[in-house]
Amino acid sequence: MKLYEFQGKRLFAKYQIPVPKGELAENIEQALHIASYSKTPFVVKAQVLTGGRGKAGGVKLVRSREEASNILSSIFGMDIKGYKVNKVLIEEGLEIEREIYLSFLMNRNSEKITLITSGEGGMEIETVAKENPEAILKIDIDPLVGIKSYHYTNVFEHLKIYDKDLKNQFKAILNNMYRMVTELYLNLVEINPLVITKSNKIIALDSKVIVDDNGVGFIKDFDSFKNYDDLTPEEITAKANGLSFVKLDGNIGCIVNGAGLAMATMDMIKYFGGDPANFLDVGGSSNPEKVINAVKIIKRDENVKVILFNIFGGITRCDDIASGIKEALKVLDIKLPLIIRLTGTNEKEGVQILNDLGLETTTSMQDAVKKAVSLIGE
Amino acid sequence: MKLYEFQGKRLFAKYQIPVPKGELAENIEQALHIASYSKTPFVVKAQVLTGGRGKAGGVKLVRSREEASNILSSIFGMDIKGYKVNKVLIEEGLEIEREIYLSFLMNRNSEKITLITSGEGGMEIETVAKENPEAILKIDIDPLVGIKSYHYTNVFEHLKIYDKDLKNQFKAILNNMYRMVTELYLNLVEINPLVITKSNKIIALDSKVIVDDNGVGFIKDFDSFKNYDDLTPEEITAKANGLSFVKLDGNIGCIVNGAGLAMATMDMIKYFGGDPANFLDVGGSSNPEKVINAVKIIKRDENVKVILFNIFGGITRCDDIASGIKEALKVLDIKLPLIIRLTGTNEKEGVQILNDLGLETTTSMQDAVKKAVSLIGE
Amino acid sequence: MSILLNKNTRVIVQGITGRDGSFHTKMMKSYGTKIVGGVTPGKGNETVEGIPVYNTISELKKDHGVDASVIFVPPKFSVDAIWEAVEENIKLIIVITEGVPVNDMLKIKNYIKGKDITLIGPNCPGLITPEEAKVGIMPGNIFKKGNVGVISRSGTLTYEVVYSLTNAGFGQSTVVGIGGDPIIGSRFIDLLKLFKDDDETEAMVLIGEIGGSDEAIATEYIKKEFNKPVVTFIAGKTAPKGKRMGHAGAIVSGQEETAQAKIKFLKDNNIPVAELPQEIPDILKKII
Amino acid sequence: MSILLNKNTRVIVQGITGRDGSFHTKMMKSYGTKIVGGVTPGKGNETVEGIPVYNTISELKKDHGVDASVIFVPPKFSVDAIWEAVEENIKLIIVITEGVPVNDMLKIKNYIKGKDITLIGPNCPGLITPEEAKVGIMPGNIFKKGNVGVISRSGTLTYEVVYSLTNAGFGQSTVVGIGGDPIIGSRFIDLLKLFKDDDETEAMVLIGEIGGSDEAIATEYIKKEFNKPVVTFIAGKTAPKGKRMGHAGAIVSGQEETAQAKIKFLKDNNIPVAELPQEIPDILKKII
Repeated sequence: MKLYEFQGKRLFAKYQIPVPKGELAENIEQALHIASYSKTPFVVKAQVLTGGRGKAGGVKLVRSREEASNILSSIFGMDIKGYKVNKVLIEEGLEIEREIYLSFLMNRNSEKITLITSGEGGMEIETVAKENPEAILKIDIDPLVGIKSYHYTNVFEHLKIYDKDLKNQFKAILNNMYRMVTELYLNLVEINPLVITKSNKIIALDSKVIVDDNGVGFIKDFDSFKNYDDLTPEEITAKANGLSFVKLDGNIGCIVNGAGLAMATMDMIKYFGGDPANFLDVGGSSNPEKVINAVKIIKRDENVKVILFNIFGGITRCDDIASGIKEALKVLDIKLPLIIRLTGTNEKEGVQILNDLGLETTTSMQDAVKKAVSLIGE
Repeated sequence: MKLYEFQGKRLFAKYQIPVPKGELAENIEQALHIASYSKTPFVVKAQVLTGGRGKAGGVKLVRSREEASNILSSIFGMDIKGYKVNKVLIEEGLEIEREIYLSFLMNRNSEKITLITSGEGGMEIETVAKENPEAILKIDIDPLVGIKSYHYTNVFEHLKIYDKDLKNQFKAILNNMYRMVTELYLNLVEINPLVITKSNKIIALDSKVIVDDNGVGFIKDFDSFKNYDDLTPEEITAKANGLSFVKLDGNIGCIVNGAGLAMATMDMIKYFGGDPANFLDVGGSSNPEKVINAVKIIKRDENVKVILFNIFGGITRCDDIASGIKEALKVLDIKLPLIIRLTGTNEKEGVQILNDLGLETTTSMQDAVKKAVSLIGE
Repeated sequence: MSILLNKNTRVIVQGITGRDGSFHTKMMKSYGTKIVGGVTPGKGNETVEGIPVYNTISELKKDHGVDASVIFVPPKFSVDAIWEAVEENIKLIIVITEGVPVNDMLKIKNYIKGKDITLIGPNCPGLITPEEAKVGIMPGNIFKKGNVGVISRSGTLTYEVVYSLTNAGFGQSTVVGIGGDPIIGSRFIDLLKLFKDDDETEAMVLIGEIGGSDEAIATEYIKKEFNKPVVTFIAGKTAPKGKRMGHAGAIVSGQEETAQAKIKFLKDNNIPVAELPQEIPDILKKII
Repeated sequence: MSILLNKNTRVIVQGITGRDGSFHTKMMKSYGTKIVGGVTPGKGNETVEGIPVYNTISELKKDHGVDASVIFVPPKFSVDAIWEAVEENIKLIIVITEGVPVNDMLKIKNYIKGKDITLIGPNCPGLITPEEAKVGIMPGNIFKKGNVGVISRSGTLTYEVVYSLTNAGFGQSTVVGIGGDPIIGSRFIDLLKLFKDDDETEAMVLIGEIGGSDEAIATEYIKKEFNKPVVTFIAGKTAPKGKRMGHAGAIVSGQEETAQAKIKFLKDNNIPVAELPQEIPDILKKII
């Protein structure tokens, strides 16, 4: 789960990581009110769950009260990479001496918690990695050991921070970010830029926080933070119904049991010249309700011209899936052709149910996929 | 460093481990005052840094206010295994249903933190270990893993605790004791007995806390707790001067550099028929002041008839020790014979200094020890 | 031979009294797996499918020797269950549970490094040595004893591949589903090392997918040290970047994590990659 | 041969700019130890005895290969210094510092179990391979190259014994002071295993003392697996129970921790125990 900048900063404040003074506005009236008493210059920052808002004009400096109204109206409602802006953060302006990149990451390759820092703050770390890799310091921290003084020392040497007061501020930030990562089940906490102001204060100017989906439920802090704003309505419905769903641009709707098989199904559609409309994993359960919900979600997509079921029964029982299809046909108005591949546990019973409805089935994945593709071709 | 029961209980309270309501009295007037408003029955417990005070009459139940004065006067000033009672803890009486033994120990053999529990609370664990070893459950906890739910489950099964409310209270206590051990650098935290009252509350009736001497300095909690009440005046002086000193019953005072060599010296004295008066390690430093302090401490013991120096120079330089002896002879009125073994780093220079004072030396430990023993024999 | 598991392996089930735990205990037992006991705190003295239940592994071990544990405990309690198995020094631990926090897996993974413990999963279907024993949730009937080892990051896709193998006459030595999470107990390379020394295994099938670098690490290892024929399949060629495809670990975070990049790296190192899962037996026929 | 240390071992000194660190750097260097660098945070770019100082081991490793580190850092900073050496994967770490909390040592000790790291100390004099290299604070001049291995829980008592050995013509292969703390990186048994495989070592001297069970564990090991003659000495026969005799670990907490009990156990297992340190060479002469 991605958090908004303002949510990340609320967590920072809780973990004693300094952030600029700021307020959230959830509509333009609120924003204008906050602007009316905020000391200029201040900064207006669109709150969207994607990067690149700066380039898109979603971050603006307001130099005088007079400018505020125009700037705020330009930002509210703006579309940034498909995300509509309906929240802004209004923050004090800071006099910046230096910008630093700092993050902690659950690193699946090294299997450690990786601290990443660079003197080139404000730039995307991937860009720095390409253009100036030696500007980046990566330190793998073993979660059994934790963050230690020599890690700090390496960071300070890399960033050439020698001032004692700055070191102490920085140590506290490193330590608190590390605590955040481990206590809040974060996959990533990134501050870019972390700024040193002209008055020698270190402040987190931005926040990017990604919470481990497996950890979200364990942490009270996130109860008020849960949002699906980075998901499409279909993805939200799917999630709520225990389905994994990702929308694609094609026209063959897929309902598959198992994520690997679902990907392989999409790939095979493409291989035979077709275009998958989605990734959808109904999971290992045999609840017919899941099939109905899966069909519902796929039907919403007007591009879809055919629905392909690819079921390899293991834990999932073929007869349960067949019953689900039967129910769906009853409850929903399905005009699309259904191509059904059924094999594995209780295959015979499942096939019988479908044949009784006049539906054909196959045991071959390849046959089913080819047939779906050929139907589109017609 | 051993803590008093009342000190341990203050830490318990801080760590949310329930203790009886109680107050400390540091003299009899205070104690009588507390007794005057305490609800009877209450318990008076002598505060001494040794076990076995119960048998010695240092723990008494006061059933009525009238008894208080007699009982308090009997306890104050009492001698328990050489410790004089000058503090008592006055605690509410509890209606006890069950007594349990519970401790966490830094275990040098298993190299783990060992949880020990037994249903036979109130008895010394060593006694239970001998008489009814299967009553004891020991669980080694890896400090990298910490205390986990299956540890709790094993404890509950062993103690046959099935009541949900009791389990929850017990879990909190286990968890908090474990935190104490790791956060406060404890070598041992023991609650014996941990009682379950008739109203189903779990309460720590006693406390035994031993802090790692190497950790004491790192923990603010102990600033007010430091005490040397379990040391003799000589041992306190030695400690303050950076010397390791343990008093024994013999008459040959020993000044040695290194703990192992000091023990070997004592053992050799015994082997040749003598009796060491002390263990004393001047350590690796070459500060002449240490020699003076060492001689001072040994001189206080009237049993001592001869002082034996056994110095194997390594880091310690023989000439520094010799200068120390020279100083000591100047500053202190030393009537005792000195037997001096000097060898190793700067041996020649050291021997010269002492010969110039008319003192003989030897390079052989055995010769020195034999000579010391023979001097006593005369 | 085979790796890790055979009919003599003494298996316990953590979370045996749960819905999934009890169902699969029945299935495993009927497949021939030697299940000696189960663990559910607070349910000691019960039985499931005739198998005795204990409150803790420590209690269980007083009555039974244990070689492996399979964990069906729900996410909230799964972390302690894994730690319990690790601290009780069980040599083979298979975690079926989906939803174990990455954070905790990271600690556990670092803890078992250098220890003589093989952890499989979490979020995996388990492993099977056909016609001997299975530990997990795989449908036993599609497997057949033979000489092809299989390691897979997926569940049903594994069944699809195994089904093709069996139909084409290729039995399996051992099939391991390593799980779809970003941090897993055993990666391709860890198990390849075991298959390398297994006399019964003559060829390997690896089923990979988008996300992470395990396929690349395995490629390097195969090139340098693995001396048996290997066929691979990589799922997710049509997966969009940045989207999680069901498995927590199936997400493309960088160019080298795409299916295309992995396939290219394999081919560049002369390891055949099947275009379709069903092609795997054909390729095997050619290279064995 | 010898164990752990020879003249080619590349050693670094953590805490090189301190009083003890710099003094012993000079002594070690003049003995012949190959000291490649030192570490003191904030003192990078300085030099001590001509040896370059770095802020961290990570920086140092960019310029030098490292085989061993000796730690002279004061107690307050020693724990992080040990972790740093461990995390930088230095294979031999010698901690001279006295006063490291037991708590932290317990964590470190459990962490390095199963890893290819040998930790010696804390609160120890270090180790020496005579006429090759020394790492620690031992006075080099009393040692002589030879075929007797020595492991000791003590400092000066070791010198006493080595002095007798050298005078009696028994040179030493390697002498290790394992330290006087309750939790130490290497116990008798760990080093005996290394000496067992060392061709140069023909006999062993173990110097034990009161407290703990390391001597008993070593006794069991010697009886079962150690195939070279061993002579022992146990200090503390006259030590009273419950009193700490200088070393944090030299305290009798139970009957089996007394010198008498340890001596009896050794003798019952036919391992000779010297009554006096100076007797050790005589016994060696008889049993070699």
